[in-house]
Amino acid sequence: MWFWLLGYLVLMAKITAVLTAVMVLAAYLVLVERKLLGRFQVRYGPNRAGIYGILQPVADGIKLLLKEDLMPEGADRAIFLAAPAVVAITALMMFAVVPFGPRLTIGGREIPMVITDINVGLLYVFALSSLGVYGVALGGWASNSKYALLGGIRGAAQMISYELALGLSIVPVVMLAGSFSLVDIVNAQAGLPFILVQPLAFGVFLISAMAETKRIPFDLPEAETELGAGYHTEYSGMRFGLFFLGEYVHMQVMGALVAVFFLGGWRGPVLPPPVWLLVKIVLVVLFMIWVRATLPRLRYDQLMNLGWKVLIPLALVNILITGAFMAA
Amino acid sequence: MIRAGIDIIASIAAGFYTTGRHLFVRPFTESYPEYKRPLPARSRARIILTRDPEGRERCVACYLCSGVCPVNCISMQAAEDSRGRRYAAWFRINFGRCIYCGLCEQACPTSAIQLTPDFEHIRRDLLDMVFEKQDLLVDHCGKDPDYDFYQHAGVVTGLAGKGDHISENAPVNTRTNMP
Amino acid sequence: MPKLIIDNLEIEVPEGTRVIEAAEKLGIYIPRFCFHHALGAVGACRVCAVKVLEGAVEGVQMSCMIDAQDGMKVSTTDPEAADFRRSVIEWLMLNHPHDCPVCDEGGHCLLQDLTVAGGHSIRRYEGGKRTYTDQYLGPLVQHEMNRCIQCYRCVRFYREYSGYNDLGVTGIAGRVYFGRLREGVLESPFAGNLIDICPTGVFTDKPSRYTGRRWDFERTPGVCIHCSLGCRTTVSARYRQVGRMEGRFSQRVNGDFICDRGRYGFYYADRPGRPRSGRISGQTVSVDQAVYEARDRLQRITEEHGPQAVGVIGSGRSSLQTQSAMVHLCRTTGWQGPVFRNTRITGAAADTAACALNPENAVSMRELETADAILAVGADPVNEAPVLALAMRQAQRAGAQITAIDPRPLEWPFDFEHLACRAEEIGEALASAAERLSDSRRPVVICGTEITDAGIVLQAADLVAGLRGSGKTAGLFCTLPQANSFGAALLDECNACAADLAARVEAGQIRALAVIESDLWHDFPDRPQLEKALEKLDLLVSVDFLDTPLFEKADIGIPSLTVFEAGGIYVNQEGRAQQVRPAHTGGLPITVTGAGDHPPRTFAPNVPGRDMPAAWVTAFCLAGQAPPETDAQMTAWMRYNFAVLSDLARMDADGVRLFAGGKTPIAHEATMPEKPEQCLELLLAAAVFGGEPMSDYSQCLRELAGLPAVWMDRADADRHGIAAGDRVGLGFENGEVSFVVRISDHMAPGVLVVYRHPDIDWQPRAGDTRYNIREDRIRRIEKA
Amino acid sequence: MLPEQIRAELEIRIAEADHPQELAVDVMLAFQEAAGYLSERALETAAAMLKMHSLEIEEIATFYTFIYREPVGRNVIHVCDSVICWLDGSESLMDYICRKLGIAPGQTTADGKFTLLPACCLGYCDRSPAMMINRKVYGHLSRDRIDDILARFEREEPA
Repeated sequence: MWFWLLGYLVLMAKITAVLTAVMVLAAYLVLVERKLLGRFQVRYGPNRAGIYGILQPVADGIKLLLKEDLMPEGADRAIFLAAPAVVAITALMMFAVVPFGPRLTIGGREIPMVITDINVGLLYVFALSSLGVYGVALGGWASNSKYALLGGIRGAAQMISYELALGLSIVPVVMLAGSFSLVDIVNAQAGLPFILVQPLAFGVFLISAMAETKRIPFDLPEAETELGAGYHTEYSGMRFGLFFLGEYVHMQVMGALVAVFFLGGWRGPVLPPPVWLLVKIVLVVLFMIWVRATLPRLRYDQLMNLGWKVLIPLALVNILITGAFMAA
Repeated sequence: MIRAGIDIIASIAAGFYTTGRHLFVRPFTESYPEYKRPLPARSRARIILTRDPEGRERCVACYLCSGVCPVNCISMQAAEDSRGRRYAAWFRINFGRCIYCGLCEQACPTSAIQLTPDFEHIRRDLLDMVFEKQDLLVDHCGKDPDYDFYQHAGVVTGLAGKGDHISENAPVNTRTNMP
Repeated sequence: MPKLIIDNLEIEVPEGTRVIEAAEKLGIYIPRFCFHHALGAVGACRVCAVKVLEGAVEGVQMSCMIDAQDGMKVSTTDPEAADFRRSVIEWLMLNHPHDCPVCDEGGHCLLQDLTVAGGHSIRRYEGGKRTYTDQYLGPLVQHEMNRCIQCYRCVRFYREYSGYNDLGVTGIAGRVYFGRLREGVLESPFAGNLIDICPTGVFTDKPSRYTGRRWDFERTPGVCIHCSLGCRTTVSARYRQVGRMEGRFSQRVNGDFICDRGRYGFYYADRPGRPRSGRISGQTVSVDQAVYEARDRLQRITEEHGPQAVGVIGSGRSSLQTQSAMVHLCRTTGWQGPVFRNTRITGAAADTAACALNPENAVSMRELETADAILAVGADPVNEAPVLALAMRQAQRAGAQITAIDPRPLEWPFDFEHLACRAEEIGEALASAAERLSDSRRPVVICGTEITDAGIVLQAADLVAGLRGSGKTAGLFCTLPQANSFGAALLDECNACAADLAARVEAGQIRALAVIESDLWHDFPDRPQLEKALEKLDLLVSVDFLDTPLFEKADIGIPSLTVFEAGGIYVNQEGRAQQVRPAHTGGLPITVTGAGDHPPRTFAPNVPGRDMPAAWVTAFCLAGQAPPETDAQMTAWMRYNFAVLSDLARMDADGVRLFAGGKTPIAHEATMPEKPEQCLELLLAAAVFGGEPMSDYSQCLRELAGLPAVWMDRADADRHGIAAGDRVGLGFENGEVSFVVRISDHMAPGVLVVYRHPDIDWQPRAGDTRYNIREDRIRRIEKA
Repeated sequence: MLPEQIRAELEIRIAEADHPQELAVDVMLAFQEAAGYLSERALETAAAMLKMHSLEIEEIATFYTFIYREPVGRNVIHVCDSVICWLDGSESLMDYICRKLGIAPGQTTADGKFTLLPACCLGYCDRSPAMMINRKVYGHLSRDRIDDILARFEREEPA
């Protein structure tokens, strides 16, 4: 009984720590993105709230909280209200299986530095990632707006196209690690991070991850120039904030997955493991921002071409090659 | 095909290089409230009603500015003063609607309505953006300091009679004995 | 029928058609200043130049001056012609004062249009501009000669078309001047048309000076309701206020022109004193409250004393909608009426005139212009229906012989023979003058209803029937007292007049009166009788859009809408029902609702004053019924409920002719008693400016009405030692009224004529428009 | 205003005419004969005689060069300034007369003796340059001849 309670407390502590870190990081990622984009474009970015704009996320948050929560006429109320939460929650839940350090032994008890280590962690991640698109598709549909509807449909189509490449690109990693558990995958990279073994898989995974997060150059569901703001055109206030949060948490998740699958997860010299994981996540996210500053948005047919005709075949070929090597 | 692939990767990499290099360029943004760039006189912002060189209202309420305004933000009522001058009894610009296109200034035959570089006239209450004539009238000639419509147009105003305007002859006498 | 080619398009036109008109038929608009289809061509402006490529005269020609000929080939776009036109514009602009911003014509100026269209923007000539001194031309027309381009349209209209001589063209060469000999009020009651006809801003509208631009006005086709002719107008409204009225071309009714009464009579619609809210015993209440109060109290009186105790009085100035709603009101409640006429004599004359008209003998004004002989009986078109005088002048210019039988000192702008006789002698004179029409082929008899009685109208109708019987295309043209008197005649069911109701009030049979859009106080001839009757009433309800004295006296006052707000159907004197569309929404004008001198700064969801209902809506409410919701439903309702209005379904742009079809007019009494010895007959007659209830509210027209005057025959005046310009007092039972004396050589002896005047607030105790005054009651007050 | 005899004569002619208007110029000239020019009162009187609107009289009067609506001197000199006379030097002759009389065209000498006016064409092209004084035309003008003619008027009417 006592042990059970203790385990529960430890779990809560881990969840709290991870959630706090993820949320704070998401908020500041926005600032970092805006600042970086500014510098990429030879301007300052936000610099009015606090020194170097350090309070900008707080200001944004307050603004979003205070804004009027609009509901379009003819909207499907329940779905319209639920959609942003779906996006945010699925993104947050994915962190449950990301390991952020080796097992700690305190008082003879082993505490895994992961919220929960399930043996199908990888499938869990992909499942949640797929669920997240429900928020987009339903939010777009429930808005009763043609822009939002188009954005939602694009989101769903894009998810189907890239989910496949994303999954297939990870198969060689699973083949090498021999497990679906993320903890095992990290452990399998004790010697060599998989990026060196599987550069092709890394490339395909990174591109697919960006498409999965609906970031430039794959932001067709919200393509401002065509659709206003796509699936969240009709959202305002904190509901829009949840979509926003979901996107940035998703970025972190993808960063974490790249780190876990290809960069050796929390492994690294000198620094404590969670810091290493954090560094790797931030590196991936920074790269995503750089991409955003550099590449223009793809056309919709180009997006589909890339997914179906390039990335999936590449991933399949990669599986074949990996399998051949392993068999040899 | 490999060549093409290399080309693609190279060009993308070039793009990344360019954006990446910009990270280390000093931004040339001007910080607005701290530094206000002097704007050219032709800049189109807050609208004023100017006066003629003698200090009288230039506007004759001809309705051309309101007629040409694409957003219908100008309205007025013409009237006649005791000396026969046509003027605007009331003149109103709804700056909440104005898009500062400057067509009114182009249409104005008397140089009365002019756009100024003063773009800092935001109000918190929308109704405060509705300017009446007294808010619009200034006490100078604006960009066209010498022009006086009533010196040119041959209408009797109490200031000038028939034949008193620029390039006018004295009124004809129909009963003259001259052929 | 010559066939010619203009700009590669072939067209066949009647012989004598000018090239400019032929082009217009093809939809090619050739620029013009001096050419006007009503005035013809003079070739003064030179701007209609075209190039004749093939034909009798080749080269650049004035298209208004050459007749279309067979085999002619014309180009309007030839560079030579276009260049010519460009030069014309440039020289016409040499002396232009460049004052378009302060010119009221700006925005609908032909000169401005063509100057812009021709691309002329810089005055290359550096010499001085010729200037002129302007003249004061009265309260209606503003003169600005500097803008003149010498197209002569004004003089051609004023002199040739309308027949007045006090505007002309003096000087020669560079001094040609269009104006009067000396400053002064233009004499013609058609002077306002100068504004429409001037292609530039020489003549502009004075009362509406500087009030707005053409493009800012909501322009609606309208119909004039200031006399029975129903001339077409264009109503220009802005800020919920009528700003300007113009003539509108009509092939059937008025042609191009309207009179000044119609042009400037609309100011009643937005005068400050106009009733805008309900009134109960002098207290201002909401309109709804007043309507419900009136309904309840009328209901109570009906319950207590029976439906016979309520009378309903209307007038000929209401729309057909209002009149039919009133008939419906009386049908459902059993109330007395509605009566649309004040007295039996003129009422019966008007009714008879309307009923005497049938599809065969009715002529429109445009048909009248082609008559070759006209006999006017007791009609004074200049004063009663001014545009009719214009039509008669066109007939006279084309060679028609015009004869007038009338006691009044007629001053018509054309040659006519005046058989002056007293009102009761008109019948005999008509009988003897009938043979004057025997040589003509298209004679028209014009019959007035102002001073005649039903007998004369019938006599005139019989004359026309006889002429038709002898194979002539004879026509009958009756003028009626008010814009919709014809409609009243069609709908009238009760065979009574206001005088009858007043008698019943006096007898105590009627206890409540509902007076809808009628001003008994001013129009009823017998003031003392009316006063007595009003005192006996338990309840007086007045529904009106004018602040008439009766409205002030009423126990319950309910405002109604003007024709500009409610629209309606009006039936003119030839039975032509014409639809009028509302020109603007109801409610207080924006200039009134605003604080001080500008419109309000805040927005109100409800426009103040918009809750006023049209009079016909009120009539339905008084009957306790829901009115039809839309105008279209109301028209359908009228067609369904009144057989005589069923033809309204065929109404088009020209309107539709309605006829009484064998309806019996209200019975007429014997005419006036014989004139006693030592008496002069005083005749109250219509005046062009004054006496018409709505236009009397126009300040500018009041200025033109002058002083109240009495006209005397020279022999009568000499007998009394009275000279023109003297002031005399006429003693009536209810006091003495003073007049300026005017003397005429060509009016009936033994008759005094007083033209209605807004300042005469007196009604002689008399049967109608005629009154016998003893000679010793004429007193000279002041010598001229 | 008008000599009684002339007036009576005119009235008979007006009564006999089909349209009184056709005598408008004759009537105006008769008034002008009597008073030198057509005054406002003369205009009104003429209009009344002819049963025309006074504006109609004014229109004709201002149209014709030889009907004067403004006061003139006792002798009116019209110097032709049409093309032929101009070719033959009418401009300098006009100047000469101006200097001689001390007035500009359109003006009257201070003593009221002469009024100098240009004329569009006198129809004396064969004897150009020409001028007309009191309805009598003098052709082949030169400075000497002008001196002679004006001197004759001076003599006939001592100041």
